[in-house]
Amino acid sequence: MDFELSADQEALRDGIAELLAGRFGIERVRACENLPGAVDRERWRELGEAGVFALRLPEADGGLDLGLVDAAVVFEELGAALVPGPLVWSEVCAGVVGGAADGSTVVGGVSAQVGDRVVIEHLGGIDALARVGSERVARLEPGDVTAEPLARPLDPLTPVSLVEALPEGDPLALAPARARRDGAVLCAAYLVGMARAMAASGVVYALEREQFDRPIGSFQSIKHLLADAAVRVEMARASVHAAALHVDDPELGDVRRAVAGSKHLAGEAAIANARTALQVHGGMGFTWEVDVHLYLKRAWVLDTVFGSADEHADAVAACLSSFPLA
Amino acid sequence: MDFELSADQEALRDGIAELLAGRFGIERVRACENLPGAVDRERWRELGEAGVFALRLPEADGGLDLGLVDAAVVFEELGAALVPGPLVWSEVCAGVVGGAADGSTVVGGVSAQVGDRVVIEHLGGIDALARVGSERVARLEPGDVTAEPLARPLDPLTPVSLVEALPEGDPLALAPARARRDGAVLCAAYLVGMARAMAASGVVYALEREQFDRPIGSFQSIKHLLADAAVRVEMARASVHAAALHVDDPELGDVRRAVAGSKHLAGEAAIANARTALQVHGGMGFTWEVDVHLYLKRAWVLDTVFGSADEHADAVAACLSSFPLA
Amino acid sequence: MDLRYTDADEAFRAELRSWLESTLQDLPAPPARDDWAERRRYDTDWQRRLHDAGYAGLNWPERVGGRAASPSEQLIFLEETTRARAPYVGVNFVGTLHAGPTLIAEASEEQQERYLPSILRGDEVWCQGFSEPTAGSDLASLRTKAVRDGDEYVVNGQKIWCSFAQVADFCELLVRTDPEAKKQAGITWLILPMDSPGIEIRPIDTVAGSSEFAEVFLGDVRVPVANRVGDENDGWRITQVTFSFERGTAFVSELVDARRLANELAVLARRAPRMEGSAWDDATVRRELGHIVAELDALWALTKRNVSQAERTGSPGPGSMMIKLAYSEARQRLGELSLRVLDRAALAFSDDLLSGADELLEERLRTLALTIAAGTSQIQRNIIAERVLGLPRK
Amino acid sequence: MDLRYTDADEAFRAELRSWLESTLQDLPAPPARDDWAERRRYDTDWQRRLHDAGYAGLNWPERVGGRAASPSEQLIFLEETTRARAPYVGVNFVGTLHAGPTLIAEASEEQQERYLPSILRGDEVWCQGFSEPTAGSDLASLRTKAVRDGDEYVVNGQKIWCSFAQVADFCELLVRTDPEAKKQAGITWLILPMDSPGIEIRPIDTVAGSSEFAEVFLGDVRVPVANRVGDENDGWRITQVTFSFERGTAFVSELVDARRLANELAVLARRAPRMEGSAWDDATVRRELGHIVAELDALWALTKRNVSQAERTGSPGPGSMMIKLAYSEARQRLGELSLRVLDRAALAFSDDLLSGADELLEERLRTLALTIAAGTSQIQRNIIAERVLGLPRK
Repeated sequence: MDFELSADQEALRDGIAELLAGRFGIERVRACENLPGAVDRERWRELGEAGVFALRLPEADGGLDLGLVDAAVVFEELGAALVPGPLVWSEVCAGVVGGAADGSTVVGGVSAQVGDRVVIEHLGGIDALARVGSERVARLEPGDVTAEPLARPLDPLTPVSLVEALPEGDPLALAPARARRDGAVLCAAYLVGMARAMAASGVVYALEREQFDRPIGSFQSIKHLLADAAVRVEMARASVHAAALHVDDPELGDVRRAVAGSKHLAGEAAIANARTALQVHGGMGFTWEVDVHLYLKRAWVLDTVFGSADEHADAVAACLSSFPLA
Repeated sequence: MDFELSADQEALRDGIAELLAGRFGIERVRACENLPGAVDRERWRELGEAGVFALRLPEADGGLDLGLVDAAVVFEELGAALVPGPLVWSEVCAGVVGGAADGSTVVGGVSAQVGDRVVIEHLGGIDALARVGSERVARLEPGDVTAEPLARPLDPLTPVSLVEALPEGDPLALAPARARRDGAVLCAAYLVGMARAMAASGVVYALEREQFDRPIGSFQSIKHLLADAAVRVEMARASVHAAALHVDDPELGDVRRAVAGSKHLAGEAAIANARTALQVHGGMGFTWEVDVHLYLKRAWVLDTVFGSADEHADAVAACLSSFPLA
Repeated sequence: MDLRYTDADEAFRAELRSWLESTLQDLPAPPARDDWAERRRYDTDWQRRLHDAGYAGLNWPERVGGRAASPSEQLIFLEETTRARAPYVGVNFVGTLHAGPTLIAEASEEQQERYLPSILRGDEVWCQGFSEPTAGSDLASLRTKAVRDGDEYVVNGQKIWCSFAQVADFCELLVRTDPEAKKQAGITWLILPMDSPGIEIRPIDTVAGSSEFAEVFLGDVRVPVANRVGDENDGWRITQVTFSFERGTAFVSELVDARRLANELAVLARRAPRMEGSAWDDATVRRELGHIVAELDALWALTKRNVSQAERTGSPGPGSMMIKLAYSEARQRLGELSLRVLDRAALAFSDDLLSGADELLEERLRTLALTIAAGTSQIQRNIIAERVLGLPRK
Repeated sequence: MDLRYTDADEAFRAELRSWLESTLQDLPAPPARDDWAERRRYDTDWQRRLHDAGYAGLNWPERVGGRAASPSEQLIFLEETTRARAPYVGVNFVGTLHAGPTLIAEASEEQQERYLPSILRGDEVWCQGFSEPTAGSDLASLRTKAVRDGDEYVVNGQKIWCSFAQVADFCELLVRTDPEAKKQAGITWLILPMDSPGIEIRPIDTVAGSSEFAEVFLGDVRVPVANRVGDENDGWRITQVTFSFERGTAFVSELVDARRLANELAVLARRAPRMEGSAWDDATVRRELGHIVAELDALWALTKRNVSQAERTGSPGPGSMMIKLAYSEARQRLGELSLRVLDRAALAFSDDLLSGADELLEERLRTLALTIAAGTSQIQRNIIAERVLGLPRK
């Protein structure tokens, strides 16, 4: 048992963090608002070349044969940097959609339809759309989808379109349950990165902002907000890593419970930490100029995919035994 | 519109507070643990003589012809002093059970039965038992109830018995809905008094207890706990007074919503403020010697009668219109 | 204790209702969010209508053109106008609710005559120049400097969160006139004409997009000494007297509106689809909404208590501070619940996804400011603990 | 990263499980709650069994009779004994987990030889004399005074929250030896024999009734200087070294237990009657329990992370502080949820009302101490903010 990152995993983390610092600084991320589907296709390919989508593929397919936990390490960094686009869908489909692995094909996705209005993210920036149904995952061509872009998306970096009708598409060699499960864990990892970035941003501001002749971080109420934020990050990260290991090795325990718990906690952590950062930033947190709102809005968006925090809490409860434990 | 206490109401409040300070100091309250049913029958009669149970009766019946809000003012004081016994049941039944009004008859009660085990409070100290069914309220004689006292009640001042079988009893001239509604408001008023006492107790201790060379009440985290406690008291009290006025004058608005909201908020306030007082008292709050635990346990007990905080929140939601408001 | 209004109050309400009914149907459609010139025109037109009907300056003394209404009439006015969805006070906010009351309490007779009537008539618009980038919660640490030069002050500095600065005629401006004094003791209250040379206005975009807020940069702006309200260096005291005009009614519109929105959420939840049934079938949604509504109802009752106290004593007591704190949190919880109910219908500001969704979403973003603006919830708790409960500052 | 245990770890676990299985069935029934003599006998008997089987002092060095087990073996030991519902460490708590480790780190060779073996064998029982009525969160302000008189210290003062003082042979005692020095600098660590003249013990009743806690009054108690651990006035530093022995495992038993209880609550909720159906039909109960379980699972994972870090570096890092804070709150939420589920079955400590209810109720009361004892949650947050996040003290 060694639940710390291995040296390889630390190198992976540091490598992707370095790449993102150079290529996806927050100014560049913000600039994606003006790209079709908010996808920076050039840098998407760079992510692909760096292996972001191919970590879990067999070496024969150009992958690194790594596990879901390694992918989670990478996705935490992507979330901390707030890289826009359907990253999770592209990773999950990397083995079954040609070009997804190296980033030359951008794959978006849509989950089970609720109600009669379907909303799809990033439609203008993708080459393929994975549709996860109850029986199968199908590949749709974005050009075949009749959709109307909506003028003011909640998250400026997650453009959305309202779909009139979805064609059937062609089946992919990917089980729906697997897409949902891996998607939930990777999305949770991304949310952990966001929660971490927000906790850190709150600390930085609390150290530099002075009121009443002292840094606001010296006030207990601010300290306590930030201490709770830090705890949420550590708990959510441990939960995500455990879930990823459970997926790759189901003998460790109840995979459903581990996965549901991780998305639940990561979603709550990202939202709560963005709220904390906003409160700590005071009036500045309420401005468009400060990045906090971008994280808050993204956290809200990501709570609507791969199962909400509410749904996953229910799923955890459903995993509890109806008999006393031995 | 004048939502402040009238001069008469202030006098009523001060009078009962003075009576309670003299006759139901916390030492005397604690001593009730050793009386049958934890009812101090002698002082119960004094409460009766002071009009605690008869406020709302017509003058012809020896009452003062006052409203439910006046009774709520009195019950807040009873709650602040933590006077034990079936006070609410006795007030609600004062018009229909002989001797209840002047305190010579102590009336207990039991609400709709859930499951096959019925628990009754204060059975050893009462002369009559009101049973609220779906169709009617019946009067039972405690001697006819086969019950087994339980050795360790949660609240030492609320002894409970497990009932084997409940006889039918004789119908009382009291509608079940009225008993539940007035009982909820009076119980809520009592809970407001408890919440107020706990908020005050936290403030007193925070001023006197020093750590790190200053009163702990000078630390922001303690201040904020106590500020929230104070807000809960004001909100719950306003809610209870509004509910009482709605009961007496249904034209004011939705009585069910007002009543449900008051019991919900008062119950939550009493529990939360006792928790706050316990936390502020630190280790001392965890001792039997300090009174805080008596309030906490009573608040838990009172959340199980006349509808729980949960049930009343559901009831408030059920009152919301299913159409947009005009 | 009585929640029934007097016959006189009910007559006031009836008259107001009937006026609102006839007036609102004639009103033009409200202008676009970002069209500031139109918004000024629309809001001041509404103020003029109020004025002509005798509803402007409801709580102002008769000697300055007000109606000297009672606190309960003030409550009724706010309740009825909000219920009827009459135009919001808008660009007249600072003039009618903040600068005006301050002038009434502290300005000279000449100043009152010059400025108050045109506020009431909607002829002139005011903005507020209090906060600075480095003076937020700690407002008294403000640095914008005014140096006396003959009959003028020369002002240099920067203000932030000035609502409607882009359309204002005047600004109630706090400046530092004595840099040596203890921070509260060196502040002066000035009337700044917004057409003075040296003023630069930069709009602030908020989380909700473009907004009524602006930064105001002041470079060698000359303000006549005659525009000073009260004594030099007495400005801090002057800022503290303003709020007594609220007389417990500060959150009436907000509470009327929040209770309406809570009901709309209950309506909308029944239309928000889930895998099975609707969001209203989720018991956790109903219970949370029940809790929030119970709180909003209690705050509504507490408002009536404060108004009653103001009616009796002239001051609403500490309840107002508590309402600010508790309302902010209840409203934000309502916003969070809205997002849970909307689910993917919250992904865009669009009525096409679920009708009514866009209003809830806009609300959600705007109400993020509630626990920050006009005193963060942290500061509010400090104040309640210190001023109401008597806990020591240090 | 790997959650699988090594073959050696699994062998350790298998051996332990089989020992537990055979040993636990022979164990007598646990004594009554208030029978202290019997409780001492029962707990020390269990300690002796652990000792004889080679499981005592699992994490102690071999030179003092320990097993020098790895952090992960320590984790497995705590996990398996708690799962098997083996006796709790009980009266051996202070000796094995606090005083013993302190002696190992700081005591002289003679002291170690005198005291450590009898702790491991369950021959001698220790209690803790740290807190005082006026020194809780601010422990360093303690006032119990020790004045040197030849080869002895003369001790006067009062201690509180001394667990198992009524059955202890020794007390790890913090005293003030230099009243002039800065408060942390004047403290000394003494071994106090509990049969010394001048000691009065007064049991403390808690919210849960009679308890293992006591107040200890010290009147002219003479303690040999030879019983001092470390240097005079170096006691504060000594209290800070103790916790390194936990190596990330501090809350293993608690978490194993809390996860079991959460499951039992799910079982019990299906039997808790409601007007219609059971408490388990209430979606708000299920969702809240799901949330709590997700947190407990995360804390279990975080525990493994801390243990791994301790395995690598010898220190569990800041995760331990976070676990204390988050566990306390999750456990209290579980307790609150239990009461909601029990409803009127919570009105007495009785299994007759709903089977399993009494354990949950006892738990609810005992866990009220979690956010207070060993550092209030307020203090924990300060520490995390200052030591982990680097926020300024003032």
